Amino acid sequence: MRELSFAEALNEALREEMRRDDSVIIFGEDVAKPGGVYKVTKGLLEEFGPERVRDTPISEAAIVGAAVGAALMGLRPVAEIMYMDFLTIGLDQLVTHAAKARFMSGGQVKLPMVVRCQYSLGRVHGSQHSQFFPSWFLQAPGLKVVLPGTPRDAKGLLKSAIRDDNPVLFVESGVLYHRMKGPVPEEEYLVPLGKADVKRRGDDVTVVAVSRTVREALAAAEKLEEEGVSVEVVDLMTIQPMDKEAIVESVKKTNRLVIADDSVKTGGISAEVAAMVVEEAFDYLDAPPVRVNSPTLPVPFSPPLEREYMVDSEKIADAVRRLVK
Amino acid sequence: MRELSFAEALNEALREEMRRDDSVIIFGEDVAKPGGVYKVTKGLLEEFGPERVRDTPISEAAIVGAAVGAALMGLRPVAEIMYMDFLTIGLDQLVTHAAKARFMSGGQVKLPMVVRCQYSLGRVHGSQHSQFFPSWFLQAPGLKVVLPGTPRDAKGLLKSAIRDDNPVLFVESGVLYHRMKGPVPEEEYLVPLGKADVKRRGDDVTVVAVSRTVREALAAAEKLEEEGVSVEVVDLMTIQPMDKEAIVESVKKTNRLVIADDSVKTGGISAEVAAMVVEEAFDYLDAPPVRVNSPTLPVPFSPPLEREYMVDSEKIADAVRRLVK
Amino acid sequence: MRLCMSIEVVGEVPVSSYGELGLGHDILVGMLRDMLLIRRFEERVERLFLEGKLIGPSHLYLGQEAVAVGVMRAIRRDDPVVSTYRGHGHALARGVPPRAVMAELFGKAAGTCKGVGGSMHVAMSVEHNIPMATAIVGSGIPIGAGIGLALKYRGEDRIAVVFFGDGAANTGAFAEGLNLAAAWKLPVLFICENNQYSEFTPIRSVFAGESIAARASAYGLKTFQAFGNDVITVYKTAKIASEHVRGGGGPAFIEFQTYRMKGHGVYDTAWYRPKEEVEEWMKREPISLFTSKLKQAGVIDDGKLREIEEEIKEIIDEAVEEAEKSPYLPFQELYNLVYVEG
Amino acid sequence: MRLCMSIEVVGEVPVSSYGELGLGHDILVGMLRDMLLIRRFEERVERLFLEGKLIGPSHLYLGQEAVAVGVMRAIRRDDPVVSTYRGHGHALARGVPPRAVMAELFGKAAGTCKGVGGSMHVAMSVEHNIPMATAIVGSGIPIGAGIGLALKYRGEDRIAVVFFGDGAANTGAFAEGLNLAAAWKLPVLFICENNQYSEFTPIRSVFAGESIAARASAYGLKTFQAFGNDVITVYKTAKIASEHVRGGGGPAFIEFQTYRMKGHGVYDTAWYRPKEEVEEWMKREPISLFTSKLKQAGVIDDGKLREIEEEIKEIIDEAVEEAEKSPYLPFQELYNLVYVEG
Ligand SMILES: Cc1ncc(C[n+]2csc(CCOP(=O)(O)OP(=O)(O)O)c2C)c(N)n1
Ligand SMILES: Cc1ncc(C[n+]2csc(CCOP(=O)(O)OP(=O)(O)O)c2C)c(N)n1
Ligand SMILES: [Mg+2]
Ligand SMILES: [Mg+2]
Repeated sequence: MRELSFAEALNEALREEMRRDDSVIIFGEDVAKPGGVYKVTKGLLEEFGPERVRDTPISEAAIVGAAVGAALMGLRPVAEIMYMDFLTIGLDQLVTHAAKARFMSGGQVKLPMVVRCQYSLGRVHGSQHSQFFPSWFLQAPGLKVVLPGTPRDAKGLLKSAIRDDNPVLFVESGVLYHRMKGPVPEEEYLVPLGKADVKRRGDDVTVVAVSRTVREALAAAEKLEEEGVSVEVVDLMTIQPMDKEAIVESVKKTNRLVIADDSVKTGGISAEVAAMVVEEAFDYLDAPPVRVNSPTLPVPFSPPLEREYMVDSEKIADAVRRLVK
Repeated sequence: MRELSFAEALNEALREEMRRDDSVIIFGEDVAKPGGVYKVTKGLLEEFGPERVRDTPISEAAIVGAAVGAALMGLRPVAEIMYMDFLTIGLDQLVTHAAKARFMSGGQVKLPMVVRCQYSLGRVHGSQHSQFFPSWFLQAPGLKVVLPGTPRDAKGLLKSAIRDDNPVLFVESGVLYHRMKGPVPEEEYLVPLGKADVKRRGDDVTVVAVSRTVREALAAAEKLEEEGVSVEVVDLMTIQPMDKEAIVESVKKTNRLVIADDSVKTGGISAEVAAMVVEEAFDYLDAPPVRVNSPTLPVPFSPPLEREYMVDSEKIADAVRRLVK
Repeated sequence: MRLCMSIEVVGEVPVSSYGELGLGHDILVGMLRDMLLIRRFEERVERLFLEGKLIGPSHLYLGQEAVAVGVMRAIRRDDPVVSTYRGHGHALARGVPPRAVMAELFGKAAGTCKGVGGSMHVAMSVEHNIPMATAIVGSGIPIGAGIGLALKYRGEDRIAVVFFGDGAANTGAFAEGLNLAAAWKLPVLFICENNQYSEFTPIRSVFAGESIAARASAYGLKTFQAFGNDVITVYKTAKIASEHVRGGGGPAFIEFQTYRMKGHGVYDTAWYRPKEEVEEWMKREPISLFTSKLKQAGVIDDGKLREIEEEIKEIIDEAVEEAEKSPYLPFQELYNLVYVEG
Repeated sequence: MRLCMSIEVVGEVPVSSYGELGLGHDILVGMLRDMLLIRRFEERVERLFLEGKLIGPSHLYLGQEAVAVGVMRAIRRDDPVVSTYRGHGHALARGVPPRAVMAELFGKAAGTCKGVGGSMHVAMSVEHNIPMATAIVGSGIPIGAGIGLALKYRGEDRIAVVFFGDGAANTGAFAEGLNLAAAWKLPVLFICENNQYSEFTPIRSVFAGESIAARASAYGLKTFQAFGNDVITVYKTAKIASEHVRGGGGPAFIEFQTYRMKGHGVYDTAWYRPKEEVEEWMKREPISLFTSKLKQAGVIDDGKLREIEEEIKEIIDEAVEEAEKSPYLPFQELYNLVYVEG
């Protein structure tokens, strides 16, 4: 199968959906003529014109708010927030409006909108450009929250997100954009929201991963196989709604759980996964779930410090080793 | 001992700290002449004058940002955000600036600031005025996050927060302001940040609660005592940094844990507590920790629906009953 | 350098010009009736709150009736409107049935939002082209820009109309939303109801610069100012502004001067306002102002007025009665309101 | 109605007036030297990036040297400054040692922020009264207001000085921060470096209204406009504006017209800019502009220039050398940087 980079796969998803449905429009900072700072929207202005692909002013509240308004009128806006950090500025619109409009209207309205953003952990961007806080949105029912870990999933999930009638927050790993390539089918396909994916089968330990850590988990599994440990890797892909069944099913088989994600440890995605698994499968657990996260610190700039800060395959493998010992 | 309402206790804390230290100043929407929409800052303008007690424009980013700036210069601003919901608008300043300034400057600066806000769950304010999301800030190291559950603690914790050299987010329960009275010592005292408080001793089950649910947990414990179940109630008071030792110690004694908080269930405070306890005391647990939260829904306005939505003593008692059965 | 911006001030329309605006007697009486409906409705709501039959926050529209009615009559019924937590008046002026509004305040399933929204979102009615009523000050402004974007993209001749207060002019959302609308020349009409106060704080004490209108103008919008307590002046201004927008001229902004008759919410006594200020404004209170003008013009007399009052009383009595006896939504139904399925 | 605001445009200062401004030869040469230090420093940084010795984002100050140097010379050394991610120039103009700046870019413990901040926060130096350098566009503006609040409250005669770009003028933080500063008459000088682009987007294409200066004026600030590539014009404008602020006149705002010589960040080739535009601006590039003026005035000659260049080269060589060989902070130390203990 042909290989595409993460960014190329996302670009294809946008392009296909825009061809398919003229209610899909795109806007964000530097997305049109420049094609996006990371080239995810490259060529879209040329193909779809300035009415459908728009550069916005630096105004994240307006970007997300305009997506809310456009979605209320039946368009399918895909708004880009350049770094997840800047999402805080549009958060009132995302959490207090997009997530709640349907509910508080008694079900009258729907908001088929996507907010895309990326986090730059791993790209030595320092404390204010590397934040990763998808777990916040577990507290914002009404949103779907999607985090692809491979180019194939990125494309299929983004297409599904655009077709979904609910507001979707789509969080990409910036470090993967051009550094990860992977097989992507030529023919059209969708990857469903709300479903986890078992990326590797195994018997001894379940490793739940999401976004950038999926690749790390798979690398860890590879290493561990040589050591005689069989690891099952479950890629969450959507964290809200979360595919509890897939996780619990895997844990019931392996009886051991490691959760690896790029959040800082306290209150991260892994906290919810651990709490949920303990609720649903306590008696199946041979040991407490282990969370592999960044330490509860802001992100340091200094390249070696950032590297040490991050979850990697070695840290995941270590956690697994301790668990099976 | 004399009894004060929650709002009165907070007012006293502000007043005492302003008398003690002229670097304490207050600003927020309607806090000066009106004395705050919930009267927490009543009389402060009259006592301390318009330079120290200021009404702001409706501009939460400016309010929190101005606190950051003032704190950088060594003042001890106490900024009020009227409803926790509006904190999203000032969140870039709180999370990306206040929480990280010290770290990213290599430890050069400190930010002795407090951001006070209240959540109105229980006051039939609907989806956009009832949000409670303190668990977000577990992902924002650099902040301390404090949630008092009684008038006594409210006063002592607020005084400590004002004296602390770190940025503190201080979250109050609006429904308690005038509906909860409690003993408050006349003489000066502080309640330390970062420490939990065992509000009631018991042997069979630990109930961890925070903010409004502390009262509910205590009411549940009372009822359960009549049923022969002995409940220990641990009030978190500070969720960041979290007093793991106190929680774990209690669980090691009771071997059973219920966590009750006003977050919606997924990704709430209780998720972190559950995950942490499982990590630290797995072998002591006779049963999986039970989370008692609001369902993962936005807050409905309709009074009976809001009531049903909320954690109460009956729901906590039920969880305990199921656990000891 | 002196930099000059033009702000169009629309003067108070004399009774003698009503004809030129194409406003026949029926329409004029209809406008008075709409204003009276809001007035009596809000008075009843206030009473229900003080009696403890209604609870929660509620922001009455008393004193600002001329703005909602004048604007709604000037725009088209299919122009989407963004309302606020002070939305009872917007909803009623738009034709949302009083019974649906009242039921929402009671938190009942028959309400506009099934009782899930409450007073602050009661105006949300897709059927009446009010897809949003926000309780967050200023946040409707970028949303309105987004609605305008959709209308422009679809090549429709509808325009978006966004209501908000003076306090909103200090928010970042105001600035970002106005800039976006103007930079993209979106068909949006922004209506600022400057009732002089943001909650308990006089706007002047927390506002810098010449005026709200001047700010809007600096963001590149075609800007108007007018007296908001005279319904026909409101109508005329909104008509001119909406024609500018509908004609493709880009967004427009109107600052209406008006006044809250009561406190910010039902429990607020408005103790912080100077007595003279209140008296001065009460002299120009919109309903007596318009009634006397209509009488002067011979459009209405006391008999007709009584008739209208009776009709309105009946409507409101019925709305309250129905709301009181109608059921709440079953809790389980809430789970169906969060996501669109499928 | 025509509403007029006054914006003070400060014209380019002719060489013949340098004396009137009290600028002796030493000062003038010192200003050129500071500009050259920034220029050569940034050129070296660019090279280090292209060689792969430095990584991460980096926003060079090439072409804007006159703004930092002119402003820093006009204000007092104890006036607190808020800088941005484009802060190398602000730091150097303020006197932060080049070795500390360079070490920070290398992520080393000897850097201004111990290597924890990086290029985007390198200007943070409490010792040099730069307590904040933010990487979030616009966010320094409310922070600057807060600094001004503290200075005013303490009755100090210092003023806060906030730098930001043209793109910041579209943010909500800009609006909220300016309004607060003006409503409270805070001693803050806002410096907008309008280099015509926000990343790859020309500001004019996403900005509505007359000008950035006009917006500031609508928020009630005393406002100035001037050419930002002429360091003495910058100096004079900042002097007038800072005196206004220091004298208790409330906040002031200056929009300087300037231009980035290179791309937004080190890897950006700036392909999106019209060639003619670039050429036009390069004719008025700040260092050759000032050098030729100083030569014309007989203040400097090629010999002196060479001397300065050599001194600077040595400083930068040393800074790079030291930075390269100095150690990183041990990871464990990070835990001590999050909270103040005790
Ligand atoms: C962002 C935000 N901040 C604060 C509030 C609390 N609040 C509700 S109404 C109000 C005053 C708004 O004043 P104005 O915009 O003039 O509208 P009015 O109430 O006078 O109609 C405030 C501060 C809010 N709802 N949203
Ligand atoms: C709130 C926010 N949005 C987006 C960005 C990404 N970004 C970094 S610099 C920049 C352009 C800023 O332009 P301008 O304000 O003109 O400053 P300049 O870079 O030209 O100095 C953008 C969009 C950011 N850092 N912060
Ligand atoms: Mg108002
Ligand atoms: Mg720029």
